[in-house]
Amino acid sequence: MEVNWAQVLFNSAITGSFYLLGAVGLTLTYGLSNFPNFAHAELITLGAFIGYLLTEQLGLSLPIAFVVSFLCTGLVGFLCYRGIFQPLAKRGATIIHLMVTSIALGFILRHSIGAIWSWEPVYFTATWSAFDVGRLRVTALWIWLIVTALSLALIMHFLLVRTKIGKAIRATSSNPELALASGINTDRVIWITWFIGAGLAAIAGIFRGADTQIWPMTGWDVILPMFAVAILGGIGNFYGAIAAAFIIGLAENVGVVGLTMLGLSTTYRIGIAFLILIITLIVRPQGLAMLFRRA
Amino acid sequence: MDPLLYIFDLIVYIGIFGIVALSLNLEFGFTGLANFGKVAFFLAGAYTYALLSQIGIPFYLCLIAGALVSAVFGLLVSLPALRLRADYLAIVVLTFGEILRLIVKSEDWIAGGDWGISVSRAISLVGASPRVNALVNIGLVYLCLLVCFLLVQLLTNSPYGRVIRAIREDEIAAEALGKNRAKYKAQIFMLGSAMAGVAGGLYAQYLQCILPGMFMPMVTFTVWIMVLLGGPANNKGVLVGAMLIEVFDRGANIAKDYLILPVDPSNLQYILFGALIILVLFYRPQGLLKESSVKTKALELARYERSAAKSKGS
Amino acid sequence: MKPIFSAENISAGYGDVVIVHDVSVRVAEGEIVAIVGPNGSGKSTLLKSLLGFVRLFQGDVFYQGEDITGIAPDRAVSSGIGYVPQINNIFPNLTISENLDMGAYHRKSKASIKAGMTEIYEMFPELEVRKSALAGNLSGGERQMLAIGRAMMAEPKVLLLDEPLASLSPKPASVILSKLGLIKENHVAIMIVEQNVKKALSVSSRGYVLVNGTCVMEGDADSLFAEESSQQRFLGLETKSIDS
Amino acid sequence: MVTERRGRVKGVIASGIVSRISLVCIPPQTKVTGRFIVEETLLKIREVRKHFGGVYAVDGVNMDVKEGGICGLVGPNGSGKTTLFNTILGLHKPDQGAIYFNGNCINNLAPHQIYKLGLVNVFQLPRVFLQMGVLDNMLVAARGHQGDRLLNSLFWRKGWQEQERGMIEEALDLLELVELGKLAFSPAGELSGGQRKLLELARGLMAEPTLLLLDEPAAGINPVLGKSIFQRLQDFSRNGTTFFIVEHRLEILFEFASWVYVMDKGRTVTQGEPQQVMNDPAFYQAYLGEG
Repeated sequence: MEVNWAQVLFNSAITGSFYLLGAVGLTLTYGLSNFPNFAHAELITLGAFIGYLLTEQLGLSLPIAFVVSFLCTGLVGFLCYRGIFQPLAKRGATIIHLMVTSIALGFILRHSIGAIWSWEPVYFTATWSAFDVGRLRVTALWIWLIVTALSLALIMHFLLVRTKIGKAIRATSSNPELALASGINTDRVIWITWFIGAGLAAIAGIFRGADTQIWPMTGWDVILPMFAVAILGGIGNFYGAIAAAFIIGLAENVGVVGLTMLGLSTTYRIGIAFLILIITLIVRPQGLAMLFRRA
Repeated sequence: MDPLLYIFDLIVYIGIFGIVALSLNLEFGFTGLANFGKVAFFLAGAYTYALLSQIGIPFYLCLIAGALVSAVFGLLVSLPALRLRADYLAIVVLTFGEILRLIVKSEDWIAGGDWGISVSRAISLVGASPRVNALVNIGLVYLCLLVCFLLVQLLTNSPYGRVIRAIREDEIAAEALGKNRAKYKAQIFMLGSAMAGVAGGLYAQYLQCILPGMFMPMVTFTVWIMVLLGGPANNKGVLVGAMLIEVFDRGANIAKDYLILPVDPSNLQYILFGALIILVLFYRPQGLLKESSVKTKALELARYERSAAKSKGS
Repeated sequence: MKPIFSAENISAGYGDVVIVHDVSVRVAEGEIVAIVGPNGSGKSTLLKSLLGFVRLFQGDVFYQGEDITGIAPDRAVSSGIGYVPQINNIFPNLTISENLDMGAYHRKSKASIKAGMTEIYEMFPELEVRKSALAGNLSGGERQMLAIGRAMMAEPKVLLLDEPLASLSPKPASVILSKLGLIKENHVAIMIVEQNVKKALSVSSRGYVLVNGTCVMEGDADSLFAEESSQQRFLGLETKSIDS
Repeated sequence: MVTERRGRVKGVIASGIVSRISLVCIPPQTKVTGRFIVEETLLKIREVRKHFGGVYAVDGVNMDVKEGGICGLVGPNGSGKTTLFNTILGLHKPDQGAIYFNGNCINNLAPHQIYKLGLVNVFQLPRVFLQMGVLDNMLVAARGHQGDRLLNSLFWRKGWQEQERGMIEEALDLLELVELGKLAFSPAGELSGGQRKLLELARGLMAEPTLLLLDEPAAGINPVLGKSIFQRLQDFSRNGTTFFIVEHRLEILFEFASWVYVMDKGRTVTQGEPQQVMNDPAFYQAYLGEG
């Protein structure tokens, strides 16, 4: 069997970009609030469906859908934290309770989405014609996905390094008590992080929807690799997450080639992320954090 | 449908999920292990039962084999995972469940993939009515439930139960008091998985057909609701929790046919489940029944002597 | 001298354990005051309780004549009370200049932040050399300088320092002390909690001695040491009735 | 066995002095035959170093804790005392050096293995099992409880129930000793901070240690009770238990300790009997700093 390695690399970039968009919020909120938000999956789904509502049902253009979905989903993310997780944590809930709560919240969101839009998969009607660049088969959507992910990574980088709020996010994540003692309103910093993280999840969701199809389980279908990204990158570590997203993207696509060669089902590609997750946790639970200490 | 049969069905479900809830209670309620992949062990038990019963092995051996296979899976997962923090353990076990479901789903040769596999009845009486069959099932399930309940009651009301609670409270302190926490956690994980395996076997034989779609993470979550609602570290409490949740589940299904709601009841049901759990964690994190303390004969005797001495003195 | 910052009859502790019993401390503008005593005496707890990091059971905190008891830490900082914790007093993942920037979080004008940073670099030239280095890579003395510099960025009128000399070798310790002298010149009131009694009192004008959560001595820095067997009293080894 | 355990505690309570040298606590590994066990070095610490992020918290420490009596360890904050204790306990692995307990090198042992040798710890901030009863807290610590094993707990209930009766009596006596007797059947979560410290101490004694490490036993409890605790510890020490204590209430520690180590910046700066240490300038230098 001949393998088109250029295509494999390109596909890895697509997968990695998608994981990056989805996992940034997961890892940042995990690092700041000290629990994994399983409902992040539903934020991805929600973003996709809001995008669907705007483009397909209301007939607006895709760029507007991105912006509005970013804001709406961001608001939902913020409200989840402000309304549920923060008061629970203040009441002394354990990390297990917070995890269960996030799953419960995920159920509420998922089935609300199911109630509003039905459980039948829906499609974005805009089609993206494929064209060949040398041996590569590409679509404009994939190019847009990669460009968006990379530019958002760049914007996030500038946000984290240059702006006051970005530095405050890093400061709070690195030493919350000192952040408070420096006059930083750490609550507000955490709220903003939840907002941005959820907003980015929405963008990932719309890309997913435009590329394939969406249903209420869309987010859940991709959340586990995103956990692998967050853990491999080091929890709360933005730069680690960039590296991890593309590493896992590459591993999955190379893995799929391997699976095909072995005659196994390609549905096992999710198992590759699982393998990386397990190995990371056993060998190096802090992930790649030491390589990217500036996060 | 025969209403009596419907109630029998409900009773069987309460029994089966009662066993799973007891096993999660052992892991989470008493030992503090966040097993977010309970369904994986339920699945392992169900598929083991199904595959073995197909080649004509008697049902009790199938049940035991299901428990053993689940226990082995539990051990395999626990070896790397138990050293981890609660959140990592949760993610790992949850993922493990998804992978296991993926395997039975995509490997048709194991158990029919998405089409599932049919399972023969454990005890088939010739010419018996559905009601009688349901009663037989109730007998079988509640026998298993009774054994499991007695097992966890004995275990948790013993010095062993004291040690696992100590590990839940502060594992460093327990370790410094000579308790090998890795060993205890692995034992509990195996035992809990074995119980979930038994429940899985019962489930398979009761439904007479199993599909990968029956083992979604939703199952795990339902069991978590039962435990958190009923009262972690209280064996009777989680059985109450299992009963309430199953009744609620049926109630919602019946209501679907009689009520006209703006929201599809099957969605509404899960929305309510989610809201319920959040409310419980907000307003009654200890559950309906609060944790039962360790009761050993020696302890009761000492307590009795103490109160006797007090009443004498006063 | 009228105190700019004072705490009256403070009792504080963790949970239901009272660690500090009825202690009063005051500091005036341009003055360094030392709170000394053996470990476990409640010095750090006292300091933390003034900023709201530790539960305050009883007592009042006054700043510039106003009662600020129970103020949130971030508000206390923006109103002019700088605080340098003993441990974890820098952001290890941020560069030196970013650390300083965070210290000036409530300052809006970019120009004034820049000016403030120049001032800090003038005071601690060691920091300017490495301003883009990650704070986590600094040596003990440099860390302490950065921690003080970060607190100074908020333009505090009162600076509370928790054991700035702990785990420093003699040379960086004396550097830090001389810098505190410079800060005092700029009309900042400094309250310093320290175990290294001799060093702390050498730069202070007054001192309080805490033993087992109560103030056993207070007075001029020079007179505290003058008394017979004062060394043993500092450690609580000799318990005489408290002079008032 | 049961009566012997009971006698140990009762003796302390009644007279304060128990003349018999108890062999109960000597772990099986130790050869007792033909060896006089008084004044042996119980804990040997040799050139131990432990660093965190480039800073040596413990920097080449040597100590010998002799059997019997109370050995004190003092020093200013951050001098490495708690790190040293945690290293002894197996919560940290030393970077260098060796720790011997009763002649066994315990560097690479897990905390639960170290407990089995007879070395037990009382934590500085009490790590009481809050959701459990006070008496249950004590019974977790009981040495050699048969019911701690999975199969025994299910199928040999009669055996350990009997064993437990003896343990409960001892636990109640110990609780009486720290003035918690009345609260034996209360949940530990209802105890105040000071009472939790006392429970932690009683739990340490319940483990029948050969050597008990105590990290600030008198902090956070009133001075009178603090002193009476040390009095009790001294009584226990006459009975074969050795104590190694970090304490900031120097006036209490110096009254009862037979030997004191002073640590500063990760090293031992001086050692000796309390009177010697009190006259040593190095001791004051550690605390008050060089001029």
